[in-house]
Amino acid sequence: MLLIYSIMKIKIQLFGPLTEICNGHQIETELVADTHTLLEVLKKRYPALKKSVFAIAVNNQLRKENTLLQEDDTVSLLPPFSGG
Amino acid sequence: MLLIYSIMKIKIQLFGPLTEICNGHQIETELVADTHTLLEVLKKRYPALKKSVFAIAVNNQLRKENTLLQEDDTVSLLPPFSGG
Amino acid sequence: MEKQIKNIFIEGAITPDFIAKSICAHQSKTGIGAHQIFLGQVRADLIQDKAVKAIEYTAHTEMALSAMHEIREAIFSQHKLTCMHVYHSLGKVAAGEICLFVFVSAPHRNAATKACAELVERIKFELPIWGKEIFEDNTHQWKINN
Amino acid sequence: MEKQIKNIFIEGAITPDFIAKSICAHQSKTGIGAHQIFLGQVRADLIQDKAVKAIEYTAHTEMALSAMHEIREAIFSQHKLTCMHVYHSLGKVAAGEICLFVFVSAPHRNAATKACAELVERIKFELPIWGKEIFEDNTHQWKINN
Repeated sequence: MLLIYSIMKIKIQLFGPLTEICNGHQIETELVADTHTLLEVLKKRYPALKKSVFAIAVNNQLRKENTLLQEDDTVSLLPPFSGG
Repeated sequence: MLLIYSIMKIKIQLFGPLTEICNGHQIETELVADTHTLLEVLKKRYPALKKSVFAIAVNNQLRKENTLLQEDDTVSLLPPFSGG
Repeated sequence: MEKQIKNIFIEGAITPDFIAKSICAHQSKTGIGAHQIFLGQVRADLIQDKAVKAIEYTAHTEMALSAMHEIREAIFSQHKLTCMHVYHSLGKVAAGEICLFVFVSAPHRNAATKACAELVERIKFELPIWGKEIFEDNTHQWKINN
Repeated sequence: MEKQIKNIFIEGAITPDFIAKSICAHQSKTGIGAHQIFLGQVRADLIQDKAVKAIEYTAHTEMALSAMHEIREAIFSQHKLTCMHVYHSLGKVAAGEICLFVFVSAPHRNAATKACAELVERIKFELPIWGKEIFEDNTHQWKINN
């Protein structure tokens, strides 16, 4: 018998120095309840994140408060901007 | 018998709208004592000058005070600047 | 007031020729009296004896374009402008090359000058763009805006 | 700090190509991080139903160049700049064409931006240059700077 699990996931986009800390521009995790929980998961997986400064966007909207997450959400971790 | 008069003169350079009032870019007058006297002479010759606003330079140096004139001095009448 | 989201990104350096063409395209707009242009050029900064040879730019393009759109609307509503163009490089730009071109035109100079300065400031601090400073020996550090 | 009196006058309009060449000439100066450029363009102002078709510029060139020299020295001493170039047209410049090109480069943008704005202000009010606004029917009026 074959069991197919459909694990609910979220995408995490990384930018600037965070691409080095997390070894890539995009990673995935299992869906967690909210952005606070997600950050705990990520900091466990990538301890260097604890020392990083970044803003968080969910589906391209900046979120300063803890934000509930849904299946297939995209979370962006945005270190300080340095364009120009 | 031929008498040769050497009349001492000064040159007056005109700019912007003053070229129309005085009909030209350069005129000459007999040497007068100072810039105040010169202005009186010029205003008699070109009455429209009385209504004109301009700064005065003697030999390319701006002169706000009454200034003594010498033979061959060049006096410039400078209406308000409008470059750019 | 422009409502459509415009692209601002250019792959690689912004050339003087591109700038000349932009200026030229404004000569038919005879209501313009003043253009203010800001150009960001990559500096060969010396950091611990190593010179920066290039900056490699990446961006969250979708968020950057929508932030730029808001900035554009705000600045158009605050100043009497004729037009406003912003171009930023993505990818590698060598030292001495141009990575940012901000071009503001207005009937009178004060509006153009103020709007241009505000734009540059907001572009540097509000657009999700990152610069990676690459040294001659191919090591790098991440650029920090002050 | 440049000590030599430089010419700033160009016969007729300043072309986008000339501006591009000036920008290009600065790409070897890799200490520059910011260029601020101001361009004055002749507006086709409508005055009592007649449009300005050109401005004809004249100057007391000798006094203008020596005033410009002093302004240049003063601004170099006040701001940390890499270089500074000023070009002003003489003769006729048609509506839509460029009559003033001010180009300031510096390691950092604040110096370039402030110096450029100061320069434009001083050029307009301190250089003995006059503009004659020529209308479509060849009548004219003398330009007034505000």
